[in-house]
Amino acid sequence: MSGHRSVGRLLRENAVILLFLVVTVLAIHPSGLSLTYIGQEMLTRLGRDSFLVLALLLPIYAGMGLNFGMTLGAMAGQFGLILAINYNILGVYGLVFAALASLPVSLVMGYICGVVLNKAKGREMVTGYILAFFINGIYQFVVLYLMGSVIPMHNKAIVLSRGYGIRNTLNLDNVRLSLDNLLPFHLGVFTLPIATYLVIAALCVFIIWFKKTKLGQDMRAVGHDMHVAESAGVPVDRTRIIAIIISTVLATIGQIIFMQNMGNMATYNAHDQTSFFAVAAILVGGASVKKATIPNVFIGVILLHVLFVVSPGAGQKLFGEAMIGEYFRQFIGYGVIALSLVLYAWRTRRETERLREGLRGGAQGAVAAEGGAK
Amino acid sequence: METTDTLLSLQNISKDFYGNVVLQDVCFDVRRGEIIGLVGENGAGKTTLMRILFGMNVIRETGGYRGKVCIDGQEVHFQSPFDALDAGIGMAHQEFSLIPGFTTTENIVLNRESMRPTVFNDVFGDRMSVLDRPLMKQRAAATIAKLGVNLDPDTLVSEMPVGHKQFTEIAREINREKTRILVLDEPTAVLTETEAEVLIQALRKLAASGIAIIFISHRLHEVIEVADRVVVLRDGVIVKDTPTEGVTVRDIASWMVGRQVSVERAEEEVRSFTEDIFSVSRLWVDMPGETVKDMNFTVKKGEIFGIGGLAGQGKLGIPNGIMGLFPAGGEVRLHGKPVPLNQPRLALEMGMAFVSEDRRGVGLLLEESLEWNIAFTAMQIQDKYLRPVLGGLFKIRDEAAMRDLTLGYIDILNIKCTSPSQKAVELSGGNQQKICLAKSFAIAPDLLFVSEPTRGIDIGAKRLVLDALYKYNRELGMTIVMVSSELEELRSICDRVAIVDEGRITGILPPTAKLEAFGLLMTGERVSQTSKGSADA
Amino acid sequence: MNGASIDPKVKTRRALVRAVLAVVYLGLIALVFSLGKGHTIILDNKDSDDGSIKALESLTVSVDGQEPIDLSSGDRDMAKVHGQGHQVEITVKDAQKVTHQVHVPLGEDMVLLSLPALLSGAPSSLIPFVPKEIAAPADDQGNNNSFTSPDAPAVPGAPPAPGAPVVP
Amino acid sequence: MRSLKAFGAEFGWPRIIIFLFLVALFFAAPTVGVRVDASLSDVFNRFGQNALFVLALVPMIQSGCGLNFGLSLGIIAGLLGATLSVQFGLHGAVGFFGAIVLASPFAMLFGWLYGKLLNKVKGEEMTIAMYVGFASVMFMCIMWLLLPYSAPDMIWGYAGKGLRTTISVENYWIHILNNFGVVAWGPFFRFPTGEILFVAFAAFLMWLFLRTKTGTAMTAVGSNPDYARASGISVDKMRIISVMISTMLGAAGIIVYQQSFGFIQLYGAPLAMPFTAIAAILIGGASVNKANMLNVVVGAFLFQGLLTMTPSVINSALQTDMSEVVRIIVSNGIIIYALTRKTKVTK
Repeated sequence: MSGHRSVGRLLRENAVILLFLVVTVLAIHPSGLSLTYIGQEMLTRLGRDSFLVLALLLPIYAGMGLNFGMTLGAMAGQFGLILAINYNILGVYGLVFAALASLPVSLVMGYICGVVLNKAKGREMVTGYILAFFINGIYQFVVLYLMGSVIPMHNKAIVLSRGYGIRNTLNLDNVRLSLDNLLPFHLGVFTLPIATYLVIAALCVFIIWFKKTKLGQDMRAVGHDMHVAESAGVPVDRTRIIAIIISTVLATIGQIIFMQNMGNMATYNAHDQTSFFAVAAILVGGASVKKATIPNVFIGVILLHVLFVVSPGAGQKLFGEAMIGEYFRQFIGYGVIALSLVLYAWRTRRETERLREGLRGGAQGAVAAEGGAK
Repeated sequence: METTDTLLSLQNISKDFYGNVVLQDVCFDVRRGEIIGLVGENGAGKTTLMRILFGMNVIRETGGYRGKVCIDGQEVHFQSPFDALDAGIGMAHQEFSLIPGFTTTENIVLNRESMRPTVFNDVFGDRMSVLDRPLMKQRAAATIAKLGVNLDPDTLVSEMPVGHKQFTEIAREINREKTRILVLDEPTAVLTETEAEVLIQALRKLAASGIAIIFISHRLHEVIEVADRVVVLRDGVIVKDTPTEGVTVRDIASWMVGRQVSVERAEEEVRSFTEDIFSVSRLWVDMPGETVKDMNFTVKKGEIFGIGGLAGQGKLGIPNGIMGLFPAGGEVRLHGKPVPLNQPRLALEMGMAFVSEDRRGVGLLLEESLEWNIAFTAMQIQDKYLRPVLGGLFKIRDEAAMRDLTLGYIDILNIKCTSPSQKAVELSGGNQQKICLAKSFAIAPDLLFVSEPTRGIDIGAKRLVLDALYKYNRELGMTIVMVSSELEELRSICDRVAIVDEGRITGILPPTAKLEAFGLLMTGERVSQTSKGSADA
Repeated sequence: MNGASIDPKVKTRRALVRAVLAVVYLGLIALVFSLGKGHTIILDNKDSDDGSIKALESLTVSVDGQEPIDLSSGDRDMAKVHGQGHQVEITVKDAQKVTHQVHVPLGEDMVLLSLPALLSGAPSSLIPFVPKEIAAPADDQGNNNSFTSPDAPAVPGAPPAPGAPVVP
Repeated sequence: MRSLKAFGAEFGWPRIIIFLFLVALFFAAPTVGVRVDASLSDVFNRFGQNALFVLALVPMIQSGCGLNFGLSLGIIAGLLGATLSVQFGLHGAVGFFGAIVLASPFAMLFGWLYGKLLNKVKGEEMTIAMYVGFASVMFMCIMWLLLPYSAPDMIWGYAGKGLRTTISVENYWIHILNNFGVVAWGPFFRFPTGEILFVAFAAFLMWLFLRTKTGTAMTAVGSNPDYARASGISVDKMRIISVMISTMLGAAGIIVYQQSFGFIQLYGAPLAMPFTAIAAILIGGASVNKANMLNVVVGAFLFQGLLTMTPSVINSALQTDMSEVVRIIVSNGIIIYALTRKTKVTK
């Protein structure tokens, strides 16, 4: 571990996050947004997104990479919300109801996802991603065709005029901000969604505690080396499934929190980008496919969203096209994911290379020694 | 330690893989607190024996075994390694099964962690208990103490010297309250002299505490040093089972490699060659597990040059390095012209060919037809088996020519297959090996490297493969460098046999030399005699 | 390990705990439902159909301490509430405030509360109310573009057409 | 009975089911008043439109790079070619082939870079390819707005700059292939001879290529990289070649698609296309590391058939548009099926 190399390593390991900082800082000024505004946005978005991003942690611990399958959870959450709106249940009660109602669904979803991913070991990420599309099809089938025809809908106002299928955008007035404003709190010019923060804090505590449990330890073992864990008698597949189930359930709750903050829901598209934003966030926060921490989550959410907030303005200012900022943040999102996946894959290869180099060095050394002797 | 109560006894264990006998009527007992040194050449059956002992699946999948395994006098039938563990048998593997990201403690108590139940146990089951890390650390420390080595319970395995990994591995096995029998497969292979010393002390300590140890090793002086009794396996038969008092390394070596009946030398005439064709000097190869450190030798035109030695000593590294499959350096000359290293294509183009020891991994396109497997290299290197189409615009595969070629070799080497278009994966080991040979013959090399040509194929096929090599050498004057762990087959067809130990050639002998001579070179005793000859005096 | 061999006592206890938990789960849903269910109370100050009860000239009413509403005779207004039990405070001009408890049945979205009836303590002051026709807002197929033509298939993760805002 | 089972296991039940489903649709068509000939002509047309994309997947599957989720890169190159050809006001056959010619340098460049990248991340190709594809599409979205295109047919009228989301090739090279030697039969049936011929030709070239020395080496690389290396093949080079070919076919594919569809779709449009192509080849019986011409043709035909028939038949039967949902479920279902097969993960 000679000095300069470790510095270089440090830089390489945080390449993503550093790059991102630079871009963001550069974009802040042209956007022409006030820091207070950005600050308030951050406080809001921390509450809105953190829970979803935290849902990614366990599968990473279990060595299953980034759980693109979390979208399944998001869909379950929306299902619950639809029911809450349907029965016209107001406020926090509505949220709790949605969460409870969608629990069984997300458990099943999580189980399915876990089983499928176990069949695709080594390709979890791409499989999870496609699985999300697949389930999306089923979700649409249920919501767009069964609801109102097979599943009786109590509240006609949310059903399409053709008599079945839910409208494309749902108004969540009944539950809007009900959690964020549960414990209103003002700090100078800022308003903080304390209740939401408390829920998130609770989740963090849970995760920290969970890592101390036997199950958490098993997950780490499986994540580090499936075969060793297997040979030590850890039920690998089962553990992986559990990790995914928990992640899915968390995603469900996360989506509900997300939606209550947004205040209305694009019934058929809201979940499309859930995993995209969550994954981008955690990666921007400095996590990798194999390693992630709670700080990564919060750093990531803040960094990513500062950029998202400022980019349209910046785009407008720099190119005279607001859409450019719009596309730019999409580009950044996908780009970051691609980049850090590449860096990770590339780094692991480098790492093995390095180890072998060492071996070879030894060999050469021996040769040199012999040479000297001769 | 004069204890007589028998802990484990193996009675008339026999095992064959599809008619290929690897163990025959193996019997021996292990007593409480006794250290058994189990030695034998590669393929002598040590591994298989241990697999049987551990009830590994491979054994059942390949038709089980005959004979009895008894513990405390009762016969046992292990369905899985876990049963063996529960019965108190622990094994420390050659390649570590540790989790690098975990600490010593976590590895030692892996999946046997001490836990405190929580309220959630009743809801989600025992795995919701919280780890009791202090207690875990205590247990680990206790175990380490029992082993009598100094290991920090909190260092990550990934940051340990290899020796400590070995200790951790052993500690994990003896941490099981039940463990009474401990199997160590090549525990010292990766250790430095001093580490090995420490380990041996540790083992003595364990034995004293009543644990029986089966110590598998190639370092014979260590075996003599640590073991109470030495059991020598050869071709699946126990040729010797004797207390170590008064036994010398030389004795064991000769028992190990003693003449086998499987293959015998065709004719005793000694050929002499003049012209050098191939020379290697100061070659190093970075092949994991087979590192070549400083290799020097020359091969004469028309001879069969054998390279022997025990596993992991680097003999396999030689052809793999020269053919550019693993990073290598040094000076290699063919016909006096320097061979560019690390570039397989150029090596092939210079007229060398290589039959890899890793048949399924490197040697074959398992999912493709025999035609492909045999013709591919020739096609790529020498543009054979291509025909022009669209008025010479493209050149495409000449399926007909490939078929003829394949049929030719199927006939010459009498390869058993349904048709030339059969998939390689469907062939038996022996026939797959013949395909690999055919692939190399097809490019008519001046110099052919053959690595472990008979590994994992049955006696009959061995004979055929060796004959094929012999034939090509005699009839086409093809120079052959044959690398093998099986001394006898080297002696049966080679003109000279070099023995490799720890990445260097320890000596080159005529095939007719005395067995002990080979045995000693193999176990690197030439080195250790000078350094610490006391061991075997 | 892994709960493979646990003694039957523990087993039964766990079965019990889990059963209880299931019940709690259902109970919780029911509770949240009843507490959170939104109702619209239509407060009206009209003569009863049979004319037995006369509307009051003017009164002020407030439900669960919400913004007080003034109703003169023949007026009608409504209050949105959730849960079932509610406090209705009525102040008939220059008389002092009277407070009544009303209990809205769980199933009903809208109930009509006749204040005069309530004041006169008549039994049927609270009756279910069925709206004539809720004007259904027009469908908003707009954002749906991504899955209408197979030539531009929906791919979740695909960005919306230019102009449409993205989620965050 | 068990032979049927074996056949099913070997060919894959999902494929059989889809096939039977499609057949059923064709039989059901007349009963719900859908003209079979019209549908057939539609199927052929869409087959021609999409077959090249499916074909483009073959080289990378063969060379062990897996399913090319990054096909969008090729499509982008194609879009550049198409827009440039319109920009230069090229018409008719010149316009069409001009577009392909203009596209190919981009395709080669992108393919080369993309290939180099994939070589750095062996084993993780598919996930990374997908996101590289997405990212570059979004990047091009920005470019479409910024690049100095000026042909009035293409740019937003009001802004006077920036390309439109969809650009009609009506006055340039619409149906240039479809109408070449088109066979009309009755009022509804049109056989897009030119398009099909073009596809057939491309497929033939691919067939030929896979039999050349290089093509053989490529297949060997996919089948066992170590063997290939031991036989003196540069694995990385072969993989790059396969990626470049795939990318160039993607470019040509989108242009063929446009001349038939009549519009150049920019911005988000390329995002979805790799997925449909992948679903098609998998339905055709390909696996993650083996594919042949038969898989391409069968797959493209089955999948496009499905996409054509489900809307018309199901909708007129159930009086509702289920086609989209069916498409999503079928196409992604088949991809999942393929990904969860027991195949060795590429080294």
